[in-house]
Amino acid sequence: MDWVYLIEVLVGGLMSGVMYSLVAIGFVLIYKSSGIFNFAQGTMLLFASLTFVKMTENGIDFWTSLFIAAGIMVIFGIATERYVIRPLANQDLLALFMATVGLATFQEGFSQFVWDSDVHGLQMSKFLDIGLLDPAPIFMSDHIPWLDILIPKFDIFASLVAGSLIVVLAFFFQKTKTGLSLRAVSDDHMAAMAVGIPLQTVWAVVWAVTGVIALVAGLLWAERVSVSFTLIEAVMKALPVILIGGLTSIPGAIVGGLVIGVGEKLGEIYLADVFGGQGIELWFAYFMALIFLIFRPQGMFGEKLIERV
Amino acid sequence: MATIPGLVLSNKQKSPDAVALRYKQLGIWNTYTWNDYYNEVSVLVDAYNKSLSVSKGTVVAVYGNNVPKLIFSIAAVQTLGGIVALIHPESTEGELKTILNNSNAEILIAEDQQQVDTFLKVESECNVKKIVYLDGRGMATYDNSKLNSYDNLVSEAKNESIDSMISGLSDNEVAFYLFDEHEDKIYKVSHEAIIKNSTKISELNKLSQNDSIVSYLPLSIPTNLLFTYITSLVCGMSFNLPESNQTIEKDLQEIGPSILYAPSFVYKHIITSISYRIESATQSNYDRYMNHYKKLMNIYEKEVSGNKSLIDSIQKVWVMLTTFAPAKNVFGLTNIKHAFVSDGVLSKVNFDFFHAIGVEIQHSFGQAISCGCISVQPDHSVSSENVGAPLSGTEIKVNENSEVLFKTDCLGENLSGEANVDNGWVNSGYVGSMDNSGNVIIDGRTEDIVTLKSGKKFSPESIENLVSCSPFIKSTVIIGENQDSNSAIVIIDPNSVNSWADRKNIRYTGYAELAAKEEVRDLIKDHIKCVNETLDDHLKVKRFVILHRTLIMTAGEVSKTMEVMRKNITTNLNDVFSAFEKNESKFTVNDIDQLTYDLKVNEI
Amino acid sequence: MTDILKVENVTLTFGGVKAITDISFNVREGEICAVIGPNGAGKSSMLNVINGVYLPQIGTVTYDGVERRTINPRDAAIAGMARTFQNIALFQGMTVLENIMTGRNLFMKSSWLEQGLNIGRARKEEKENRLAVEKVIKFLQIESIRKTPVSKLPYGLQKRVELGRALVAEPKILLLDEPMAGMNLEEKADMSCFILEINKEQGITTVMIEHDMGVVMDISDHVVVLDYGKKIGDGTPSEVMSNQDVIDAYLGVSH
Amino acid sequence: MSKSLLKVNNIEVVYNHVILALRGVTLDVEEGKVVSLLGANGSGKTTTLKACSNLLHAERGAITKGSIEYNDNDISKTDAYNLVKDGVVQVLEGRHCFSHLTVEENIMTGSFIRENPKEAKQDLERVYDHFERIRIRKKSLAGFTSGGEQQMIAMGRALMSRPKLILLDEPSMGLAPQLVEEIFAIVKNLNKEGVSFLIAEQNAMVALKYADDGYIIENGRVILKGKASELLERPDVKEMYLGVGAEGKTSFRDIKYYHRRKPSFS
Amino acid sequence: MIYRETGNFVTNYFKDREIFPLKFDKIIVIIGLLFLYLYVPTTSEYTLSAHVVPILAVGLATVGLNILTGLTGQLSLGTAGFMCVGAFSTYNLMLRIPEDFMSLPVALLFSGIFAGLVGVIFGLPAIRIKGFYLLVSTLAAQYFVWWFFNSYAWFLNYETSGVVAIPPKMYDYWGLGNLLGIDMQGYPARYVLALTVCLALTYFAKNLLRSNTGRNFMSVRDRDIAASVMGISVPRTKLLAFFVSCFYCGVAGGLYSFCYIGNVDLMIYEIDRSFTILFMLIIGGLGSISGSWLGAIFVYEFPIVFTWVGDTIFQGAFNTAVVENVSNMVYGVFIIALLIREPGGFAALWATTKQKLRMWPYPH
Repeated sequence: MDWVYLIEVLVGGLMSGVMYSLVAIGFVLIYKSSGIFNFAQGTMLLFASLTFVKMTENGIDFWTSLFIAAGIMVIFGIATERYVIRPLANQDLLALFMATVGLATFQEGFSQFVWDSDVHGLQMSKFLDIGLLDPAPIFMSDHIPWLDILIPKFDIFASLVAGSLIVVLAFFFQKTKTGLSLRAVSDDHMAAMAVGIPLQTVWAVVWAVTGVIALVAGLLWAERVSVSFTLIEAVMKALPVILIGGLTSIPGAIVGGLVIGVGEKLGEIYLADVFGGQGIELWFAYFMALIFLIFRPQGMFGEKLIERV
Repeated sequence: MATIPGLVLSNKQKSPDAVALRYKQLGIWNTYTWNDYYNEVSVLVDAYNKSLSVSKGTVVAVYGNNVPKLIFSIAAVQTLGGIVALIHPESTEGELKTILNNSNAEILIAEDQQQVDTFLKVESECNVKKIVYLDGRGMATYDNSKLNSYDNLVSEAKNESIDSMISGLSDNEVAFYLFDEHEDKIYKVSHEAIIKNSTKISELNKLSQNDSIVSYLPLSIPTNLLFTYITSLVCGMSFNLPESNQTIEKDLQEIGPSILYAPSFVYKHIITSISYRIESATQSNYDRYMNHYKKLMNIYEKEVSGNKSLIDSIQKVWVMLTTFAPAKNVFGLTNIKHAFVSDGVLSKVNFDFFHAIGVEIQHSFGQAISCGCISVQPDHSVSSENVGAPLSGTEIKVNENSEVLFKTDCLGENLSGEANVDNGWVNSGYVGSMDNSGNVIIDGRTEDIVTLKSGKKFSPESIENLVSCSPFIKSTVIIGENQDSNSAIVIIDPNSVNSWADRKNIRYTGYAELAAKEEVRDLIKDHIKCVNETLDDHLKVKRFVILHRTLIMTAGEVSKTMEVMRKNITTNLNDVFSAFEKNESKFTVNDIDQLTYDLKVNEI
Repeated sequence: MTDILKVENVTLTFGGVKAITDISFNVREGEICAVIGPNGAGKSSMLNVINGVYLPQIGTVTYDGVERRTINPRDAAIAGMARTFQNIALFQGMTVLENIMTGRNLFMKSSWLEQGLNIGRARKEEKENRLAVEKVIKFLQIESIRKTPVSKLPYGLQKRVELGRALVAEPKILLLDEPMAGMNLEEKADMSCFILEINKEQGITTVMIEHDMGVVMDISDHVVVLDYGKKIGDGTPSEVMSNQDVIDAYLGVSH
Repeated sequence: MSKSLLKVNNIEVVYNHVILALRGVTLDVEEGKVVSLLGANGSGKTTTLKACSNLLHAERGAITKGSIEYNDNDISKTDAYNLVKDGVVQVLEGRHCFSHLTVEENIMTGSFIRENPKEAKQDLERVYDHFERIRIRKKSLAGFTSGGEQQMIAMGRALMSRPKLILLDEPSMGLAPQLVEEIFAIVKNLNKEGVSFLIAEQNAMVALKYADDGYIIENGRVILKGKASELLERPDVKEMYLGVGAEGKTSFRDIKYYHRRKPSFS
Repeated sequence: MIYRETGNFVTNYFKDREIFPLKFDKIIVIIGLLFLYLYVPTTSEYTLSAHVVPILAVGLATVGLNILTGLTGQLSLGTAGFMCVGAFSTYNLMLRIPEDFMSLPVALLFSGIFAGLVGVIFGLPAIRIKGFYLLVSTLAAQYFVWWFFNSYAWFLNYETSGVVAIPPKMYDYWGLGNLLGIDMQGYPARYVLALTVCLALTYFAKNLLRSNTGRNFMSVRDRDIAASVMGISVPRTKLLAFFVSCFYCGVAGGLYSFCYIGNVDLMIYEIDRSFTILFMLIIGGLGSISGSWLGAIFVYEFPIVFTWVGDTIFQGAFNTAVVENVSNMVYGVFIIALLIREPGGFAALWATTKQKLRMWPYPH
């Protein structure tokens, strides 16, 4: 067995897992704070990256575009809270889920209506020439000499972004007053309101933050699979990730992403022949999640539900 | 063969498969054909004969709501020659004792535990030998040798032909003992009398087998007995019994009867309910309703005066379709052909309203002694004042004291034998007059006549009736005896006044506070002012007080048919009366609930 | 009288926290047994152990002569246990009639195919079971709300419907979890009357959790007192009322 | 007569645009008073309280008629956050503690509206002084505390915003009789410090014992109001809410199934 | 103001369970049936092929999804996958079994059963997994099925393009066409087949809904613990719901391929279709059979009407992309607005309107 190859596959899997995690974090953030299973996470990615791409295509420079796109996502997040979530407060979870399905549909139509339905390439390398990274095509593969394993620099960059996001979020949750109120809100909406925590402001913050996370994730994803409708489908993979991770846990989102990323790569290499067909990655992640959930229905870090009757 | 069992038999022979009785139970309308009816009765005859030894002349008290078992029992007892004494299911112990003892009842047929319990409290003071209960719920542990379960009696009985027994009955035998709540007297009524009376009504109104009637009041109310039970037997029409007290509205709607009989309070209730509903509707719907209401009444006036135009007719169809047909549908009035009112008259506003929406109200008048009816308005009558012309075979006249006297071939007899019959003329106990076309106008009870200080006399009931016509007023008591002018105790209707107050955004807590509100006072004041305009000077209501509570049936303040019982009110609310006498503007009432309330007298 | 239900040394923990510690008690056939104690005393958990919603870590439940470590709720239902819940667990999307009809599901033997085609047995069953349901509706005097969605009913009536749903299953033993919580006096009177009738006239053994001491003292034959997962009293109402442990832990100043 | 702190004027509340929960509720809380609102479940107590603290919309409820005044300002449109700032705070029925937060964190959430963290620390001590029982458990997760402790946490949490008026919903629910007395004793203490209370309760006996004024609500309507001491003496209240009839207490064993049937159309 | 309940009473429990208790309704239903069977087939080929038949197919799938999601509360995103199973089984049954034994209606029945069995397999996890976690299972079904039929060319009779046209002889079930002299491949005949299947299955669903099975479904949806305490087997009920639901989807897939487009095409059973059907369900109203049909009509017809408006009023200003995007936006807005105002969807709107009309102008 080719160990180097295996490690390479594993590392590759881990890296693509990071990509899943990036999407999953947004999911978890919203679910944790409001119990909403946000199906629109994928379209948020599409909308964010499409907005960004269209601006750069029209000659606006990278940082300005990034800034404006982030602003638009914040506004979008706040608007979503105001016009979709707030009127639906305290509906049952299925209704809220369906509302996000509606939101996703709307966003899908809206982003392609405002911009267009074409496929756009995104080459961040064109824009990013910060000294930290090599000026040359930075997101291309390279050798790390001491192990002779091929790791795309892009993936390292993505992992760094994901890592710093998590550190920031963790600090935010545990150490700030808003963080405490957020935890309170996720525990019990009604009680949070009763003690004077402005629920709607908290939610608006969460949706805005999620919007920005979606932009970051969207750009990184777009670099890999281009900006188009397919982005939404690619992001569907984040579903098994969060479900394995357990819906309410940010570490869960990370670990889930890595598990799926690695598992998928391994599956493709070792199981594709068994099934006598190519492209099992289409469904393999779902099956992994399914088998995992059968043994642990609440996911890896999910809270075990004791049903009080 | 005109006896009650005889009618069952003849209906069975004529149309055995026609529907005789429907009873909503367990969610569906259980149907009995005349054939079933007959069979049930014949089994019961055997059971009552064997186990209770009911025989000719045995007095059987029937105490309960209308359920089939009770209905069958009536015919069965009478087949055996027994006499049925009807008792209201909500009768108190005292009332029950009086009726049982005065009628010398030997057997009691009680509906369920409630009736049995009431009886057991007075058991030792009565001569009742056996009790049959129709529903054994809650009584498994009762240990009383007098108690018999209906179901047990029936299971041991045989179904044998009772044709010969029925044909052996004589129609001038006593069929019922009827209790008159107002007079506190019992009257005996023969088969012949009550059936003849009913035949008159059904012939006058052309009632037939295809009609249907819902009976939701106990048969112990004499007029109800006549109009629903006897008439359904006479015509062979279906007699429908609702499921429970809470479901009457729905049940009435489901059956959609063609004949409605009710005391006036039920009609008032319908008016109030409509008003209550519309008061809580949106403003635009409310305005439109009011608008349509005016239009409808306008058209009706034209209709009465005979100059309705085509446009009016079209408009009426529109108004009915959009506004009033739904109300008729909700209350199950859509199919009504005849709506009989007993005990007094509806006020003109309400009378006209019902006629305008196509519910033909027909006033009637009668008491236990006259088998429930001596006069009834014909179809399409337009006058709300009279109670119709005398039935055939009946004569009515008014004597010099305005007392209404009548002569009828369907007369009951006072059980205690006191004669209030003079030369064939019976004093009805009411005062009134006759109009030009020979219709009777009833003003009120003779005993209630009020004499003002000025010496003028009048009957308070007619004024009470006028004042109460507002949907906001549940009932009124007029006081005037020995005073300069009339005063009124007004009891507001909680439902409609609540929704009215909510519409007006009035702050209040509870009935007592609502009744004391200035806005409510003004509302009532305005209404009384309007009423006063139609009254002669000496009859005008000059002062009124809004009572802090509704009248209580168990305290005897209203009768079983929601009529004001003046005597008991006078004792219970003595403080109000004396306040009027002493001309106080503010006073305190020591009420029967041992609490005190401050009330205000309002001048008009 | 024989013991229809024996709870022996039951211990139940949730994630390391003990909800019930070593509790034993017996319920005799035909009695009304009340379980009282403060919130969190483990009363509801006890009921959940009895009918198999929770599995105890230690201990057994003997019901109807059969000793069981574990039982699942469905088997408990088949064995003749029916129950109501503390926080009404009616099927909110259904009408009163439909809710009570679900209580008859064990009596429905026709297959879903027959039901879908609405033929033969399915039709007949629907009719027969409807009759049983209607009798319960009449018993509980809820005729007028038969076709109302339960979500539109006031609390007191919902409680009554839930009792109906349990009763219609023709159980041998009825487990009632706070049947009178949140009711006014009149509603409590209704409910106690129904419970007594069910117990005395239909002979159904009743285990009831209740807070209202007045009701418990009046209608129960046997009282078990729990406090923080432990049993501190067991006996007739008057015995329990005079038990010093019970007064100290639960009642406070004696009433 | 002291100043009226909270005035509820004839409010009507509708849930989900259709279900009428309150139809004309009117009540007053005077400054420095304890007011009890009595009624069965579903009669509208909780809805009234939530209307006052503006938590209704979270359950798809809305005030469709009437107004609520606090310190003479209409607050029916003020959101819960600003109400807490103004000094109106609600303690929810069933406590609603944040079960994944520690006891102390729970209490600290109540200081969200407070600007000065130092003051909040002092207030925390004050809360522990009132509720000695929870001081010793401050590090444990609120989810693992008992019903009585949770009630105290919820009340302590509310105190952190230095309220003038506390809306207390069903404090006695599910508590042992002796704990109920303890909770109400604390209410009385707080009241002495100047906090007014509007308490929704089913347990009429306790609620009236500790209150100044009482309101009785049935089917979404206030049907009776009065001084608590007077209400306690009223025969109808005694019979309907305290279970003491004219002939003394009637046993539940003697009640007949037909006692509630009423004649039609009356 | 239209409905009149007065005089409408039931004398036995059968009558109380009737789907259309009011006489007025019964008359409307009879008129509706006559219209559907006698008038609609005579309309143009275009009307049938572009509007009516496809609505019947997707509407049936919506009813299927409704049984699973609306009635039993199990969220599914695999509808198109189950339709795909139905379409491919129908084709293969017709292709591989001698025509003496097989004809389209029978093939539809069996492919429904196949789809149902596939549904049960993917429903098995529902025994342990609840709520959103179950999405994984139905998504797995969707992607796996699609991949499966894509990977094994045998199912498409080795047609490499991924699309296979349906040979005309497959429509001639039992030689019925020759017998009656009707072109069985023509849209009128296809329509009548689809209509009959849909009506029969709608009736079946309605019966289930008002029987013990339906109540079991709903009890599992509303409160599964209470259901199990009542003695309802929750796993069995969930699996049955999966079977019945997927049966409907399978038959709908067969109808879609055979009666509507006339070929078996893998591309039309992608996940988008699952979503479209979910939209139909949400907009129509969860838990209501008639709502499913309303939702299907709305979602299917909207782009067509929108295009028509564009063509006639704006001279064809809207290209396909615009129509698609605008449709998506409209669906989104409708879903959100309905959830906010009337979570029961069109069905509930219809019910409240009916109720209001009945009582109007009285509020209650």
